Formats: sequence, C-alpha cells, structure tokens
Amino acid sequence: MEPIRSTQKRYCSTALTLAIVAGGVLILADLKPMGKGMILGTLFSIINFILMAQSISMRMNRSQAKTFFFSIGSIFFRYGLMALPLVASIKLAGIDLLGVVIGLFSIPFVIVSDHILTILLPTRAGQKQV
Amino acid sequence: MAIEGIDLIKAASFLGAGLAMGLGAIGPGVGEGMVGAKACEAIGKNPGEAGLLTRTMLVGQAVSESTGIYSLVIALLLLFVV
Amino acid sequence: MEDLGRIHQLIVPFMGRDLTFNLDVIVMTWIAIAAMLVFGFLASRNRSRLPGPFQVLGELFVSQLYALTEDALDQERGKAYRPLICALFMFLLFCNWMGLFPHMHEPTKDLNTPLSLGLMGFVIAHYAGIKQKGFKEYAKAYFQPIFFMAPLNIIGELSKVISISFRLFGNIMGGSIIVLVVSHLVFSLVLPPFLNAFFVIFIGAIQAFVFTMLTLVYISVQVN
Amino acid sequence: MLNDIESWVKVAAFAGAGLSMGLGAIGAAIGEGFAAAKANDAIARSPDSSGDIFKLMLVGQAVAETAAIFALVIGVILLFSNFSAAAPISVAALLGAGICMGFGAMGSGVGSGFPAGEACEGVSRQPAVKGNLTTNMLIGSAVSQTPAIFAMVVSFMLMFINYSGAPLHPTSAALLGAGFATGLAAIGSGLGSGLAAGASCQGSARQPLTSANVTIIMLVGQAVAQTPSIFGLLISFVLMFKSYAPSETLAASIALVSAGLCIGFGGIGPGVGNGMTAQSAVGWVARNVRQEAVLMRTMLVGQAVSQSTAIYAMVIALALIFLI
Repeated sequence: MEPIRSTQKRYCSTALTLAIVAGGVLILADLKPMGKGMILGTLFSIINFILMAQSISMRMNRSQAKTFFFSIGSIFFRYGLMALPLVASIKLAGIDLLGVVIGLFSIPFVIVSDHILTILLPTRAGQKQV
Repeated sequence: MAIEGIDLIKAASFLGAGLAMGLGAIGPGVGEGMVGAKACEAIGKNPGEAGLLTRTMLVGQAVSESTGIYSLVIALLLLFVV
Repeated sequence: MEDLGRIHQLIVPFMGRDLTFNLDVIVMTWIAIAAMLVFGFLASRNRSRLPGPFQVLGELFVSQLYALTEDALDQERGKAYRPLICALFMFLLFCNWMGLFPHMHEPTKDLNTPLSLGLMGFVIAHYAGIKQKGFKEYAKAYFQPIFFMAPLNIIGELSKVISISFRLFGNIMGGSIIVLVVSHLVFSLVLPPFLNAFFVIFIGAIQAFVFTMLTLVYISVQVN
Repeated sequence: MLNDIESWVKVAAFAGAGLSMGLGAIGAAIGEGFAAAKANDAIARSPDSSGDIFKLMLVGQAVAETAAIFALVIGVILLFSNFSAAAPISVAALLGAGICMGFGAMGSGVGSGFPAGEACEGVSRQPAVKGNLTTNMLIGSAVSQTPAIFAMVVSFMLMFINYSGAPLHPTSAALLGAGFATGLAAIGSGLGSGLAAGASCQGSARQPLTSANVTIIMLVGQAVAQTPSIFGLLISFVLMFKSYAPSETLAASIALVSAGLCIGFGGIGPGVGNGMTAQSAVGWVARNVRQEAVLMRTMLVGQAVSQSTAIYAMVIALALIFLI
C-alpha cells in the first residue's frame, strides 16, 4: 500500500494548500463565507479520497456481483459524509454554498491539472514519478 | 384545463410524434454506429481498399437509416396531417 | 442573458411582401469572405521556394484538400470539384472561428447559412449525377428496390439536406449558448477561455470538416 | 391537499432529489464495479504490479466519480433548500432538475468506468508505460464528464431561475421537457465517450509508441460523440427561455413535453453508436498507425451519418416547439 499512501499525501497536501491560500485570499477580500466554504469542502473532499483508498483494497478479490454491491455501499456511505458540508452550507448563513461545491471538486481538479501540467511542462516529468 | 375531444386527439398525436421519432432514432443510431465501427476495423486490416470500404459503409448506413426516415415521415404525418 | 434570442433584422417591403434580412449574419458573412480574400492574397503573394508562413498554411490547406477530393472521386473527375471543396472548407472554418472575437457572431449560428450551403451541395451533387449517368440512369436509382419505394427514396435524399445543415447549425448554436450561459453562471472567471477553445476552435474545425466531407461524399455517391 | 402548493413543491423537490441521487449513484456504481472487476483480473495476471494498479484505480476513480458528485450536489440542494417563492410552477422546475441530473450523471458514470478498467488491465500488461497511460485515462474520463456538466448547468438553471411571472400552463410542461431533453440525451453521449476512452487506454497500453496519435483521435471521436447531448442542451435552452402565450389546452403542454422526450430518447442511440465507431477507430489507429488519416476520416464520416437520426429528432422537437 506504499504507493497509494504517497499518492494520497501528495494530492491531499496540494489540494489543502491551494484551498487554504484561496480561502485566505477570499477571506481577506471580504468574502468570508465563501472562503470558509471552500476550506470545508476541500476537507471533506480529502476525507472522501482517503476513504476511497481504503475501500479499494477491500473491493479486490471478490466476484463481479459482490464488487458491484460493495461499490454501491461505499458510494452511499461516502456520499452521506460529503452531503454534510452541503447541508451545513444551506442551513448556516456563515458558509457559502458555491464555495463548498468548488471545494468538493478540488481533489479531481488537482489530479487532472497535475497530469495536464506534466504534458505542458516536460521538465516536471522527472519529478512526477513518485 | 378543459379537455375536449379535438384537444385530446391533438395532444395524443403530438406525444405520438415525439415518441415515434425519439424511440425510432435509437435503433438506427446504434446500428449505423456498428456499421461505422466495422468499416473502421476493415480499413485498419486492409487499407488498400479504403475507398471501396467507405462507399460500402455509406450504402449500409443509408439502408439502416431508412427506418429512421420512416419514423421521421410518421412523426411529420402525425404533426401536420392528423 | 437577454441577448440570447435577439436578431437584428432589416425588413424591406417588396411587391406586397416583406423581405427580411438578418443584418448581423450578412455583415459577418462579408467579414468571413473578406478574411478569406486577405488570406488568399497573403498566401499567394511573393511565392517562392522558401515559403513564408502564409504560403505554408495555404499550401497545407490546398494540398490536403485536393488529395482528399481526388481520393473520394477519381483523378480526372476530382479536378472539377477541387476548388469548390477547398473554398467550402475554408469559408466554414472562418465562419465557425469568428465566435472567438468579441462582438462577433458565427454566421453559421443562423440556420439560413447552413441550409443554403446544404442546398447548394444537394443541387451540385444531383447535377453531377445527371451529367455523369444521364437522366434515365439517374432516375432509375429512385425505383430501387421496387417502384413504390420512390417517395421514400426521394424523402431520404431530401432529408440529407436537413441532416447536413441542422448538424452544423445545432453544434455551433449549442456551443455558443453554452459559452454564453456558463460565462454568466461563473461570472466570466476562469472557465470561458477553455470553453471557447473547446467549442469554437475544436468543435468548429471538426464540424467544418464534417460538412465538407459529407458534401464530397454526397457528390461521390451520385457520381459513382 | 390538491390546492396546497407548498406541500406539492416539497413533494416535487424530494422526488427530484431521489431521482437525481439514485440514478446518479447507480451509474457510478456500475462504472466502478466494472473498473474493480477489470483490476481484479489485472492483479491476478501480474501480482507484482498491484501497487501501481491500486494507485491507478484510486486516481481514476477520484476523477470518474465527479458525475456522481454533481448528482449529490443537486440532490442535497433539492432536499434541503427552502424554495420559499413556492409558485405552482416550481413543481415542474424542481422535478425537471432532478430528472435532468439523474439521467445525465448515469451515462457519464458508467462511461468513465471503461477507461479506468482498461487502464488497470493495460498496466498489468505493460508496467513500463504507466505514466502515459494514467494521463490518457484521466483525459479520457475527464472529457466523458462533459455531458454530466451540461446536465448540471441545466438543473441549476431550472432550480434558480425565477419563473413566477410566466404563464403556468405551457411553461411548466416546457420546464419538465427541458429536464428530459438534456438528461436523456446525456446518457448516450456519456456512454459513447467512455467507450472511446476505454479503447484508447487499451490501445496505448498495447502499442505505447502510438499513444499521442491515439489520444488525439480519441479526443476527436469523443467530441463528435458529444454532439447529441449538445442538441439536447440546445432544445433545453429553447424550452427554458422561449416566452409562451398562456394556453389552457392539453395539446400545447403535451407538445412541449414530447419535444423534450423526442430529442432525449433520440440522442441515446446516436450517442452510443458514435461511441462504438470511435472505439473501433481508436483501436485500429493503435494497431495500424500509418493509416491514421484515413481512419480518422472514415470515423468522422461514419459518426456524422449515424448522427442524422438525432438530427431528425431535433428537427421534430423544434417543429413541436415552434410550429405548433
């Protein structure tokens, strides 16, 4: 599981750093609810990512039907967790909905942009292979 | 909402037109896609005959599109004649 | 959002009827034609063995499209249609890429432009078929496989015009609506340049090529 | 009960949330199940590279899940927001938003499972190319999400545009039709784009040298396979933004709903068919890269011709909207 851990560490830390920087800028720019929402959304996105990694090894070595039901179960569990910040942002005035939505997509965004940067900037290629 | 005879008939024919064209498009769409897939495969295997294969593909697609054209005709009849 | 369905129209009464001109579309078409002329002038001026940038582009366009035409028709017959295909592709490409510039619209966003180009392709293809095979042979094709299929065969031919022109219209119109709406939703922040790159440059080029290829294919089906 | 508009709006919001989340989760689960099954095979074949396969699956799944998270966002907003201006027209708008997002996420969810599965299998065959393969898979599954993004845009607009000034009767049918149009049309495009992306992962694993050509033809094929969902989106926007004269007749309302159904169902088949053509063309470019140009041309012509039924559906839908 060592390669998974390093991948996780890398993407999670990048996403968190980006979220804190963006949230800080937004809070300084007097958009406090949005900044808070973005950081909250990113946190839950990271939790989801870590749980996903745990579920992958559990899903292996089973038949296809079992894998399907296990996938449904893990999806409902993880999405229940991700619904929490969304509900909080709808109910509480201090957190902005748009910020949370953007934050929830931070991990996929970081992953895709990391790989696209690798294509655009060939010098990163050596650094990429963790 | 007043539902009278002529109104009901019109509503039914509009629904029929929409469903006829909508559902009628599924089959030819998939079928023509399969023809295209096989044509690409054949060209990959035998690139020398690309012109002939493309023409055969077009003829096959035109034939399988005819059911889609029947749906179109039926839908137009339902819309403008009924 | 309000300018989604707005069209500048000039309505001229003429012999008891109203002639309607979509001014935006006409002006934009003229701009596309002017751009083509300027490009042609730049590409063919100062021709030399060491080509300049415009000459390279022009040669690339022309040689690729000529090869394409001669592939689909054969060498002799292809010669007659080469300029048509080349001009059609370049015109559509310039039209579709016009949405990149602010305050400009794609003329292909109006159904009239693709429909007239589609009709043009239809007339050319059938004229070519009649000229190649003679009217009797040409008309015989409509009574395949049995004689009473003739109305359906004719509708099938006519529906080709509809499909070719609505395909271009739907793609370009849909793309421009998506760019407009998403720009409004995200306050024109980050996404619009990427959306423009995808929908205007990429889809626009693909659809211009598809339109040209289909016109060529329709001609070649009639001729062969 | 029949006149209690607030509770009807609640019912519509709950039903919409259920549809959105349920259909979206099923799509994602099928896709992930496919990917996991393929990964199982791959690990069984070469247990040495199991670390790489796990890593690839994790990254792929994180991107492939995006469509389902869209559905989650729409579902939670529908469940918990207070749609305070509870006009009768909100019933149709909220139901339409749920339908649109649910169906829209289904196709992309299933489709983006294909590249993840094929990439896992590819790594077990050729562990050396995992960098290229990961990039290829990520681009493919990110582009496969586009139909789901269209569906999300339409659902957001259905939820948040204020329609209270519009006449109830044809407009509510139009909003329902708008949901059907984009949602159903996105199924075919999502699935088709996924097929193309899967073939490209398979191809670039078998023939690593052709990976750049394969990625290009995959992108072109996916872009064309998305045309049916663009048509659906076009009809949705026309339905949402046209201003209707008030009309109490049943026919006027049914015409607008069936316009949406027409392009929605009509987009499924051509989307899948285009995907199949692209799948085969991508696979053969990988095997026979010298014929790239002629394969790309044949693919474009084949896809364009197989789209024509979707275009007839769009014509009928436009006729139902404008001529009736």
